[in-house]
Amino acid sequence: MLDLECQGQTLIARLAGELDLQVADDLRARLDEALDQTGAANLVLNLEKVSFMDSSCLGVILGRYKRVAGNQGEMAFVAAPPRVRRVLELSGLFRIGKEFPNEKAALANLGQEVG
Amino acid sequence: MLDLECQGQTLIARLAGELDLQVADDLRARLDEALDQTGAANLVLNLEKVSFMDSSCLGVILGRYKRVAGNQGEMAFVAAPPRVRRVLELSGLFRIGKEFPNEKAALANLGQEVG
Amino acid sequence: MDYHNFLRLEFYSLPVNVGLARVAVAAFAAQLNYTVSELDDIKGAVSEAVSNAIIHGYEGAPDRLVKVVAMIRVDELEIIVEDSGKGIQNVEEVLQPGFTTAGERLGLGFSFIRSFMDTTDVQSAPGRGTRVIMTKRAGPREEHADAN
Amino acid sequence: MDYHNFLRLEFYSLPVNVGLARVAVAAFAAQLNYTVSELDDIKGAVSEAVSNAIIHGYEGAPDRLVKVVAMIRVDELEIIVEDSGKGIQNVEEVLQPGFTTAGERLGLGFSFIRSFMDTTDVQSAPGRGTRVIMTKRAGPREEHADAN
Ligand SMILES: Nc1ncnc2c1ncn2[C@@H]1O[C@H](COP(=O)(O)OP(=O)(O)O)[C@@H](O)[C@H]1O
Ligand SMILES: Nc1ncnc2c1ncn2[C@@H]1O[C@H](COP(=O)(O)OP(=O)(O)O)[C@@H](O)[C@H]1O
Repeated sequence: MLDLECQGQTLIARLAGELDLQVADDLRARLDEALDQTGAANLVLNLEKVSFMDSSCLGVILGRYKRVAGNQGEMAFVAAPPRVRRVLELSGLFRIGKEFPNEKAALANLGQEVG
Repeated sequence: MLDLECQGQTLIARLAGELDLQVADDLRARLDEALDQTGAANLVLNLEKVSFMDSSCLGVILGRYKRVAGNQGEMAFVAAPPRVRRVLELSGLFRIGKEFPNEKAALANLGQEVG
Repeated sequence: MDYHNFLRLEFYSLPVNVGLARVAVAAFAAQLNYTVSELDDIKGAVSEAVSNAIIHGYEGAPDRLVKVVAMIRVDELEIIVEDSGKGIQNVEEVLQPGFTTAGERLGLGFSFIRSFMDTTDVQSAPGRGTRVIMTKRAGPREEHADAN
Repeated sequence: MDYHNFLRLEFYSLPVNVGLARVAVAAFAAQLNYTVSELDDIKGAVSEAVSNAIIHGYEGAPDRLVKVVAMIRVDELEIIVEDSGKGIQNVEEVLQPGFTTAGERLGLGFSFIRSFMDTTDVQSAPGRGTRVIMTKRAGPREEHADAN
């Protein structure tokens, strides 16, 4: 469901599978733990492998955005499949982060060197 | 669910998908129609693309065997996936036809030239 | 000949069953002539309504029953998601986008359902439970739909 | 903490619903620690029992209700498939491999179910219906089974 990597000031979270109520609490806890441990300012969400997402996990994403933004960090979305784009658009969440085709572009834009 | 090809005296039936009660009547009708129209003596069942098979369709296979055998023809199984092998074994249906890794080997054994 | 089909599901109010309800209703709906994107909409609507029953209706209690009925009438699917949980005081209010009573939720579940489905009706009685009734029409059946 | 879950399905006695029952019960069973091959066994058992309810119990009538219950108790799955159709006169007799009352069937449905599941029990009353109760134990739950 979640693979994490930190590059400089940015935490890259690669999400996968069906993101619904069943995984929401775990997703929240693991993202918060990674943000705590790495002290990363920015959060890149790679959504390429996400097959389903509903409002329970969109809520988790908005919650992490608030945390990152409160710390003067930025959030970015990478490679959202059509279905996931649809719910990001419907929810207005695309407004809270820029969208990039791949992680490299997202990291470059967030002022990071690719490690 | 079914792709049919006739080579000389042999009808090749390439089965696909979930073979259960829902498709049993249709499978029976289409195999009988093809045997009628081609006058083929032998029947090769290519099972490579079958993802599920239960006793409803095994019954259809046994029925077609009786028809072919009553006409001095032979039946052969090709490329059965492990799950399908399991039910063919459990049902004893492997005894009514030889098994081959591919259509070419089956056709050669049934005395056919590969077209 | 008009095609009718009926499916009822009942399951414990566990988060793991949200995915189960999605899969079962989508497999049922696939009998109609929906596009992949329409089937995704149906999964999305089921997911929102069943999640609401678990989180809001039963407030996380794991062993209450969520009921889902799916009916096909010719080319229309009706889905009913029902709980006998705490119910809703003011249905008009909770239907507003952004209204939520639970932490870190978006208040968009009902908005999603309304986008995904053709019609949505929410019936609720405080202390008695909530029923969400949704319909979605499919394209006309293809000639060979039953032939496999 | 002992894990329990419960699923009830009810659907019309249509052949198209055999696959639906397989998919739903397999998705439910996947919560336990079964191998892929064990999940295939469970699909096979559900397919045989539901097909029997439709063909033999209801003799092909399309609008009768087939009921399936699946229960998880810790690491064991119990599945009950039930119809209120014509019932079985002599259960001992129909359990014999090769016994069938319908044309071009193998009479092996119950034999398959017995191979696929750990225990099988068939209860029937002529004119009242038939209930097939099956259980299958799964491997011990993994530590992280709930963490994803
Ligand atoms: N089944 C239900 N039982 C009780 N209250 C509900 C139910 N479904 C929704 N609600 C109420 O409606 C509100 C809005 O629901 P919704 O639009 O799905 O957003 P969210 O789930 O994000 O809060 C919920 O916060 C809750 O107060
Ligand atoms: N649900 C049922 N209702 C009535 N009779 C049944 C039912 N299930 C099985 N039977 C009887 O038991 C026989 C054997 O069943 P089974 O072993 O599944 O083989 P088959 O379905 O190939 O006949 C059937 O032919 C039928 O007479």
